[in-house]
Amino acid sequence: MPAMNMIQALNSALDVMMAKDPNVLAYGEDAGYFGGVFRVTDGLQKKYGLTRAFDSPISEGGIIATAIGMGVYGLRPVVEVQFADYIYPGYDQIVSEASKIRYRSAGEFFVPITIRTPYGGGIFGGQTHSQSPESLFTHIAGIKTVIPSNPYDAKGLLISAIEDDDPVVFFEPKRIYNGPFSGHHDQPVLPWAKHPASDVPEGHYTVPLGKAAVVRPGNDLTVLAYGTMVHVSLAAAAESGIDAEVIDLRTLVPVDIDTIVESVKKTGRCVIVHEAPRTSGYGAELCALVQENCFWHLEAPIARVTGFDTPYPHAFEWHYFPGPKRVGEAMKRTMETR
Amino acid sequence: MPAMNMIQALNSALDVMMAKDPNVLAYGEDAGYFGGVFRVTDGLQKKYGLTRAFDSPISEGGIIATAIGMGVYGLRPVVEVQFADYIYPGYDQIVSEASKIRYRSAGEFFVPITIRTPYGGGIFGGQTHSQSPESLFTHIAGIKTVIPSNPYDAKGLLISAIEDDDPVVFFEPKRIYNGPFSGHHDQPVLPWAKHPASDVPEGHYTVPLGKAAVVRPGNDLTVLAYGTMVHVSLAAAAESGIDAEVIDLRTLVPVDIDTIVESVKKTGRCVIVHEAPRTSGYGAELCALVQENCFWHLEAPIARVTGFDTPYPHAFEWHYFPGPKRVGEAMKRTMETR
Amino acid sequence: MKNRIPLSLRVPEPKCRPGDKPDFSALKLPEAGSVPRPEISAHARELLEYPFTLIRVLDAKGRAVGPWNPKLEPETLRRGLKHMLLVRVYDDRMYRAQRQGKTSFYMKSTGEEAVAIAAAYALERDDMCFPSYRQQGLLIARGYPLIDMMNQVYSNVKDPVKGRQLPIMYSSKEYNFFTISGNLGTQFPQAVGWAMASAYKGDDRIAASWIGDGTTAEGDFHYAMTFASVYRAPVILNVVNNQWAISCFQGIAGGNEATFASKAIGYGLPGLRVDGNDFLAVYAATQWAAARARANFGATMIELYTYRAEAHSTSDDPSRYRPADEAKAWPLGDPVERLKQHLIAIGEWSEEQHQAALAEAQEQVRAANKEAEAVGVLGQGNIPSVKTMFEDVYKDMPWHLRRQRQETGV
Amino acid sequence: MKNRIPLSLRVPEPKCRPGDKPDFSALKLPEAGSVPRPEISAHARELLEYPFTLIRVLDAKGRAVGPWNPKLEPETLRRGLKHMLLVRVYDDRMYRAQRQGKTSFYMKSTGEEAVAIAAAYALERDDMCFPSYRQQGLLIARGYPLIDMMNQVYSNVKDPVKGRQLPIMYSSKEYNFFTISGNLGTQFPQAVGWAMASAYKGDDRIAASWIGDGTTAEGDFHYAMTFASVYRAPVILNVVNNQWAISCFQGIAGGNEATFASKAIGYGLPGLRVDGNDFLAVYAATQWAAARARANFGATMIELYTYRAEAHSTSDDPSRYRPADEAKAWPLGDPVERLKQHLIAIGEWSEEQHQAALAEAQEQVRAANKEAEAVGVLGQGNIPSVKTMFEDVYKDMPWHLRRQRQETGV
Ligand SMILES: Cc1ncc(C[n+]2csc(CCOP(=O)(O)OP(=O)(O)O)c2C)c(N)n1
Ligand SMILES: Cc1ncc(C[n+]2csc(CCOP(=O)(O)OP(=O)(O)O)c2C)c(N)n1
Ligand SMILES: [Mg+2]
Ligand SMILES: [Mg+2]
Repeated sequence: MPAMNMIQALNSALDVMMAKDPNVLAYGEDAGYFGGVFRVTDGLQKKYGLTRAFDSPISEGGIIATAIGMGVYGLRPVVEVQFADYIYPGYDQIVSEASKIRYRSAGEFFVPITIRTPYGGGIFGGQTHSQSPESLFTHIAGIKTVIPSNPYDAKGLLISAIEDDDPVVFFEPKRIYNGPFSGHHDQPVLPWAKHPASDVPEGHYTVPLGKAAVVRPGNDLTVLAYGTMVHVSLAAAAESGIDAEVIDLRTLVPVDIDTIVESVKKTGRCVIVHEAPRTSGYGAELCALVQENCFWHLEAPIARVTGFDTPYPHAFEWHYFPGPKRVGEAMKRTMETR
Repeated sequence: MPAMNMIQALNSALDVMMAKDPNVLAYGEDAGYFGGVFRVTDGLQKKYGLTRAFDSPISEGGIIATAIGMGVYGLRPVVEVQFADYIYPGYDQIVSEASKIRYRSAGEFFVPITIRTPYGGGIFGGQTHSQSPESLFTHIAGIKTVIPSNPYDAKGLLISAIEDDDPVVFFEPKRIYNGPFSGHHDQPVLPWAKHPASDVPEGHYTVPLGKAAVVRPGNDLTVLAYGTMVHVSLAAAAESGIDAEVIDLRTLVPVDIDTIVESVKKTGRCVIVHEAPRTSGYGAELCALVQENCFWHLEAPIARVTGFDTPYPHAFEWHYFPGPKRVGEAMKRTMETR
Repeated sequence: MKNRIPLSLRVPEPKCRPGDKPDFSALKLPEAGSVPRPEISAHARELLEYPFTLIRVLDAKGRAVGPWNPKLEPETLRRGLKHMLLVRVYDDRMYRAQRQGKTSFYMKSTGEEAVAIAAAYALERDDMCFPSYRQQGLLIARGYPLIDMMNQVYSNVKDPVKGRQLPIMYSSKEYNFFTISGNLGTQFPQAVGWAMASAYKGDDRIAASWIGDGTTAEGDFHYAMTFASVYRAPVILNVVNNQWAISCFQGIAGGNEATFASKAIGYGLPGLRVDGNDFLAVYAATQWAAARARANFGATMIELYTYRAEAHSTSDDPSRYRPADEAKAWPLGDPVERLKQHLIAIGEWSEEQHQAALAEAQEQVRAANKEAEAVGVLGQGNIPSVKTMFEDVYKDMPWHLRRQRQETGV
Repeated sequence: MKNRIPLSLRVPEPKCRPGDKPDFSALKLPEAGSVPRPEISAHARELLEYPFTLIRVLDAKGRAVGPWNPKLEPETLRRGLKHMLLVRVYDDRMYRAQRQGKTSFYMKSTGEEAVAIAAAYALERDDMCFPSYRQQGLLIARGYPLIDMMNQVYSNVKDPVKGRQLPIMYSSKEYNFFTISGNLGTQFPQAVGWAMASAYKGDDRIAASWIGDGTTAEGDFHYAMTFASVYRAPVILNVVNNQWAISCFQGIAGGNEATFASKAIGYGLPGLRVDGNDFLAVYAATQWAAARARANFGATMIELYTYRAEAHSTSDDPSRYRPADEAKAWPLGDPVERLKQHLIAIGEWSEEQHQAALAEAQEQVRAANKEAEAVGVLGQGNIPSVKTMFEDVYKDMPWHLRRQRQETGV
């Protein structure tokens, strides 16, 4: 099996699906000839032709709206929003349309589309290339929200998303496109090739939506994370010496409640980590779910380690980014309580 | 003092502010000559002239964008989005612009605008006239989110919002425009005139942003609610016989954490009520805040009574709407625990 | 340098308000039959005049004249007239049902029946329609059962959309009628996407969509036009200019500054401006645009110039913002009357036949309504099972919805 | 009825790709001086031809010809040329700084200097600019200190926006330069709102905004045009058509189907199409639009036809998607060279003066950069105090931000 980084794995998912299903096509700003500013659609136009992987006008609303129309027709478009920070002009079409069409037509029409978009910080992208808007989608009934944390999952989840008959917003943690990032910005980042999850089969396989992965089993404390924060949490666990169980959620909606509850019932403690601002971030929902389902097992308050409630500030990249230090401290505090 | 319903109180707030400050103007779809589909801007064009209260194109994005430009100039526009369900085409301008302009310009430019919009269910409005999208705004740093529950507060909060130098999204619970609604749809609704909060001074006064109101003191359990749900919660408290302390949040961001914490520390139990779908609703944030701040005082899991994670379905109005029965049951369950 | 005149803000106003005498004197109408009919292959740049004129076929005497005359069979015209009558009678009945408290809401298309019926006639049955809430005529012309429409309006147990949508938000895959959205304009670029998909697949079906004059101000209008132009999508983009958007006259959407059809120019699309109350003109323009799309020449925008003869919806009271008798003064008249006059003029119809057709439509509506009311009207509780409320959010119900359903005890 | 040709999807492609010989042979350029100059009071309907031609003043020999010649003083022209040179030198230096790892990002405006500098000259100093990220020339023309621009680019402790924005996202209230947004297009309708406010107050300041060709596809473009038209806002809406949007040629935004300027027609606004590499033409068109706006005749849209001579940004590599030498083949040349040629042609400039001016610009940039680097470059840690990260989210810091600041220990 070839070692793939996340970009290659995502590209491979698209390649596999376009080869398999003529109804799959891909488009977005710079996604055609050029292959996307992060090169995820690289080579697809050349291989599948101009009408199967193409450039689109700079119009996130138009991109998503036309994808909905194509989905209703029976295609499975995979569209790219260049940065998650630019998804808002298309928000209405997602919230008012994609999410509601199956319901309001009593199942007659549905929208099997995938909206891919790079998200998250750690790249000195400033406030408009660093955002993590996932909770704005988890609130919307009818949408599935998926975030992979490594090449193997990225490919398997993207294939699942494309094959899924519901609209999926697929967030790609751009900080770890090229290598897992522990959050230690002063240390070299290993390429994916050195990580077991870069063993990516060339052909078709799926990682199911709605299933989390326990990426580090442990007994003392549960960490709930996704995307880049999975790697930060693993680093924090290793460095703190706490026997943390780190769960990579992979799908935020529908979330894998069983895996979460089982773990927190075992550990009695929970730390939630995400890059998005704290207030009404997805961590709030996780916190609510954990306390609703595990109240009598909790031995300490659930902690949230998150981005701050400010725009993402360019010069303060490493102050804003929830790195292993902040995660580790929260883990320690949570362990020390009582 | 005249008895005012909520529409009259909101209209009076606009009237007072337009009389006081020539920089205040109002516009929106049907908001000029006609005075708004809910008549909140009624009479303002006649009184203040064509350029101070006017109709706008059907373009929520354009309405909000131009308001931002006016705010930057130095005006204090108050714009109406006809239904909160239609705010999404303007979402980008709120999220990417209004919320970030002060920050990104280091305070040089700011956006003292108010976006008024009727929200919530209980009116057989179906999925596009019933939504409660407040949590999509509470997640956005730089925006204040305000929701009144009665005429007195509505006027005082709207004046505060207009005078505030930050962008405010002001949600108006349309179900209670004309009278407080307990959620008993089979019972007649009293007009506001019979409610003490309809005593609304004609002139200028404010209700401060960021301060909740304890609308029913109690010792057994804390209910956190806003908008129409305040009245539903009061009915549920009265009917259940539980000595609930009902808190009307009034401002969701910045929320009045002190009042919440003080109450929950006293009661040890908490029920959160909102109309919006549960997942990633504002109740999730409240739940997270309560357990972070009151963990050791909690005697039962925090309960959420909310809309379901579906679009708002027309024929199922009273199944979807979180009425006093559902709220009362949650209160009882929360009391019974242990 | 600076011109020291103080600037001033201009807010457009309609000519007439309640109490004023309706005044359409400024309206310049080209003669029926005076506009040439270009080749369907014409380049948009050759069609720059079309957005500024008005394609009309029926003249003041009810004669069909000029190159746009589609020369339909009398039988087709009679069917069209009957369908328009049926829409009108249906609208009246459902409006009354709302007033009687049998449902929460209704919207009529009175005065605009030709827009939907003639278009439906000019399209193929398997062309896909993305309508707004005022093209119920499309369903009726395609023979969708009235009873199903009524069940939808009453949100009863037989409502095809299971009580989930506001009245009039019909949906029918079988009839190629896309689920109507309460959000204005969103269907316009979706139709373009559908048309792109049809082209992508080498299919031969085209798409058509309708929005109102007011809705052109939404971003979705711009997205639709842009994508239709760039990808040469086989789609007809109709703007129904009924001159009002609830209480706002068309000037608030920019209609005083340029015609809506002229917006097509900036996208390199043909913009046809058509008398929307002229069944034959609507048919002919739609037919032209459909043929153009089918021949891979791409999209056409059509402005259908008409007048919203009644209230916006049951929640509206137009006497508060426009002269009560403006509809009667509208120079392009009423589509039903005009087609009737034409059929009589060509000796294919009579006042008696018309009365009989009207009575038949009324009977059809009465019978269907009786049946629908027997199934149930809103508020009576004869709605689909509550557990269906949790279905179709996703293809498969996820755990959290299952749990919410269980909490509800259903 | 149905035409049984299978439909097919069309995806536009640029004429040339890497390896091809640049080919602008299809470009039809009207002669310099050939386009008439209408009255500023002309109705948009009288100006329907303007979007399809090209306003040019400088001819191939560097002479200023025709009715659009603004007849500027030689001294003004020399200043304009020096400002363009300064922008170019500044861009080069900052680009290099990014390559040297001193900051994260940079965007040049090479080849488009006239667009910003000439506009700044034609506007008043207190007119409000809502630029995109490629009009750094506006700040430079208005005399904003280079060192402040550099401090912004380096996100250092003296960055006027306190390290909060990506490099080049300048902001200056004092210089009437609105805080640049990373989100394309949002400033366009904001500028209209600002202009509406100015008109509302009876002020005499107008607004101007700039977006790129690619950005016209966003809804914000449509909002801006609609509101500007309806409320007759005193605003100049500039579309800088540099023919590329990162890797997408202008056809992906619809530029092959109609000119960008022609989009003005559908809103009833004048749409001027201007040689964007011709300092005098840009000046003249801006001056016309400004005078029109100040006289309460409302908004103008201007398409500035130019060519993005270098990469989109430091993150881009144009050799992957277009011929490397396309900029050189661009028939409208380089704005600096053309103004230089004109000044020499009229005997007001020489090669020596030019070299001296260039050296002076280089020295100015070198000196400022030395100072800025001494303050700090990105990554060195010489950034504003971390506690400022929590400020200016709101006017007053709410409890939750105070608490987050405390958690951070600052
Ligand atoms: C996005 C959105 N904004 C506002 C509304 C509220 N609304 C419903 S109908 C309407 C007027 C539409 O006018 P027009 O487009 O002219 O269509 P018509 O009703 O005349 O057929 C408005 C403002 C809505 N449904 N959706
Ligand atoms: C809303 C939004 N979508 C996408 C982007 C990413 N993006 C940045 S610049 C650019 C191309 C813009 O092209 P154009 O408008 O022609 O301006 P130019 O760069 O040529 O000056 C894109 C797609 C963005 N910044 N904002
Ligand atoms: Mg209308
Ligand atoms: Mg460009």
